[in-house]
Amino acid sequence: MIFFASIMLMASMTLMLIRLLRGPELYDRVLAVNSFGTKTVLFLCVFAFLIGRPDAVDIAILYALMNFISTIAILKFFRYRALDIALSRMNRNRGAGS
Amino acid sequence: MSELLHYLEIARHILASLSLLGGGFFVVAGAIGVLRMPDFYTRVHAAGVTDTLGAVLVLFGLILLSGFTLLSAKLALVGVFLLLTSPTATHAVTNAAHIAGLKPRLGTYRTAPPPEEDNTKGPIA
Amino acid sequence: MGYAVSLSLAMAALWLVLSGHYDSTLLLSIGAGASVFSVFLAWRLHILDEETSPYHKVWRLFLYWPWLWWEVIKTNITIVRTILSPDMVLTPRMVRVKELPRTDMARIIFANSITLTPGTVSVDLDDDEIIVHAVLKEMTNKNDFAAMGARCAKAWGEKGSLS
Amino acid sequence: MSDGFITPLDIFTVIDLIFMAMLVVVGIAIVRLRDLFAVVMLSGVYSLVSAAWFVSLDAVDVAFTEAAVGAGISTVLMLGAMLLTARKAEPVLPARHWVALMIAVVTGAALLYATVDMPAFGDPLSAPNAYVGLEYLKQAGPDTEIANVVSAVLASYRGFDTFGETTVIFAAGLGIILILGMGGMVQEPKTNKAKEAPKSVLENTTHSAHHMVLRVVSKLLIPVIVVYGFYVHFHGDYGPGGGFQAGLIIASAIILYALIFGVNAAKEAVPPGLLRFGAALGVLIYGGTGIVGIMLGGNYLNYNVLNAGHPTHGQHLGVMLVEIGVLVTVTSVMLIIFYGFTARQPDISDKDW
Repeated sequence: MIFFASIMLMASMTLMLIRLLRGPELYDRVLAVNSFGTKTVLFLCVFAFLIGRPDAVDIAILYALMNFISTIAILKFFRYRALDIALSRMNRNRGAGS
Repeated sequence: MSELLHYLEIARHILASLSLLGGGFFVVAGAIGVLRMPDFYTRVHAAGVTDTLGAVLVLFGLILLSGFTLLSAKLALVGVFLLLTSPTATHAVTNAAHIAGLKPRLGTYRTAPPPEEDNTKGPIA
Repeated sequence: MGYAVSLSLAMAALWLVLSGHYDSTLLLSIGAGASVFSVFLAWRLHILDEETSPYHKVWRLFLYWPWLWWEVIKTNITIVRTILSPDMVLTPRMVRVKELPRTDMARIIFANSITLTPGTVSVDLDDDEIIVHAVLKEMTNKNDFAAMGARCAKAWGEKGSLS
Repeated sequence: MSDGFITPLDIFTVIDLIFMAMLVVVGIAIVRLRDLFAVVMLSGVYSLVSAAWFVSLDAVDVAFTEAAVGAGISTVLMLGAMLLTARKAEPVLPARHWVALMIAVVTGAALLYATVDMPAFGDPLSAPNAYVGLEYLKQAGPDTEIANVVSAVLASYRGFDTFGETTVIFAAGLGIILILGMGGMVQEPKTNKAKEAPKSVLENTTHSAHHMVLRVVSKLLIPVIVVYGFYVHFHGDYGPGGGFQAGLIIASAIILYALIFGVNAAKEAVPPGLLRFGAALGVLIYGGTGIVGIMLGGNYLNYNVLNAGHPTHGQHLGVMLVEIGVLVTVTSVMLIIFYGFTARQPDISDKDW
């Protein structure tokens, strides 16, 4: 079953690659990259079982975190043409814990 | 007693297999949807299928397989991070598209483009 | 201070889940150090507040999750059926949802719940409304959104609850 | 696979082949596309695929580094570099096309010719599997008592090389400071950018300028990423990971903060001066560990002497100190590069955008 699941995940990665290459909008590509990342995370988890190396799950965790950062960076860059400005205001009750 | 445990073990593996296959099905269905849907906003929904039920079912199947170990805790962690980040990223993408003025196709249609007047009304019905 | 304590406890728990080496005093103390450092960094970055450290309220979210997941499963099946039907009949709509929870955090849970259920995506979250894109018109029912919003408010502990 | 009977097309080979095919497709697409945004995204996918492929080749440490570099940092830095150029690549003249194609064909043919002489995959008699590598695998356990051989090799046997790499990273940071500068605070970014923003942005009055959802989720994630970075660092002895990856991960937590709350806020919390200090400090910790070894009567970067009674404990201590040096330098330099790129005002004309 793990085998079938990994094949299915690879198939969906390929489908996502097609959407990534076809576009047409930039947003379609961002969506496809993000979704591709999710599928890679799942694939790494499944693959860790397939080859019997639990270490791969650590890589999956790392991807789940990093994928988010790059998606945000791409969007912010596209939207504001810069990386340096703030996307969000600080919360009003800042520094409450100290 | 040991017989009961034995059956439980079998049930666990069957459930895990079903969950993995179901997860794979939803992931593939989501991917097909991303390919088939007509415009960006509708594709987002198809991608959501993969991100939610597909991901959770796959991870749940793996957790069932590994049993009560630290590995399942890590898999659950993967699930939590995915469920936290993927809707946020999806929201961010659609928000960026909306703000940049990408107009969604609205109205009713069967995979064909909508009638022209629906597009002229602006993004919000 | 309470936020710092709950954040460092949560980070220490995260370390224990990740590490798996409970016999090494060195690694355990490094874990304690790492969680304290992360709290220090959060303080340094001015993000040490209830948004970074909502862990004392998480138990209420656990009550919300089963309901949310039931919704997620239902909508998933609807969407997959639409995707796999030979002629996809789509009725996309953009709607404004005006009935929102009061606090920011509950609104964010609400917006993310909308996105999490396939078929509806929160496009914009403003001070007084959420713009939602729905792929089927059945999913734009006002009462459904209101019900979900009320549950989110409850999940974050609004209205006569503790906190 | 372990029973000695390897069929030419077992499942792992098939998976490897599929991944390689994906890499080829993505690579061709990167060459063909003119839109640099799409290229950046595709290179992110390229690193995703290659990391999955590395896992399937059982090179988990490499996959980890690829995950840390390719998925997060390099995307952000490439975007930063794009700020200083145009959004679309200039079309290449057809004449130059042919020259490039010829070079590529000749190189490719030479490589293909060279593969004929390469040992078969997993050949026990091939050079990497026969001489010094085998010695490392045999000796790493008794010498250092470090479970992950890769860490033992990198930090102990090949301590000089890793020191060199750390110095290279330090030098890269210096180069970035010299070329791009660290930049002070970015001046009044909001008003500047709002005027420059595309017209469609300003037309749409419904959008909210502040992204609540992004803010909350990022705030939740930042401490988690930091703790995860430390986990990766200190479990490099047991599994994949180490100072380099951890440095990248911790730097990306700060970069996430800078993306959401602005680079100025990040600079207030993690000032550039601290980073300059940290970049040098890391190299100093690494080199200093070696000096201490000399002072205790051993060779440079020989950790055995750090604990006279118990050489393997000395190894542990030495590897740990050295890795901390790598961590500090890598984190600082990555942030220096990020600050350096973002401090520049973009001077893209609207035509190029």
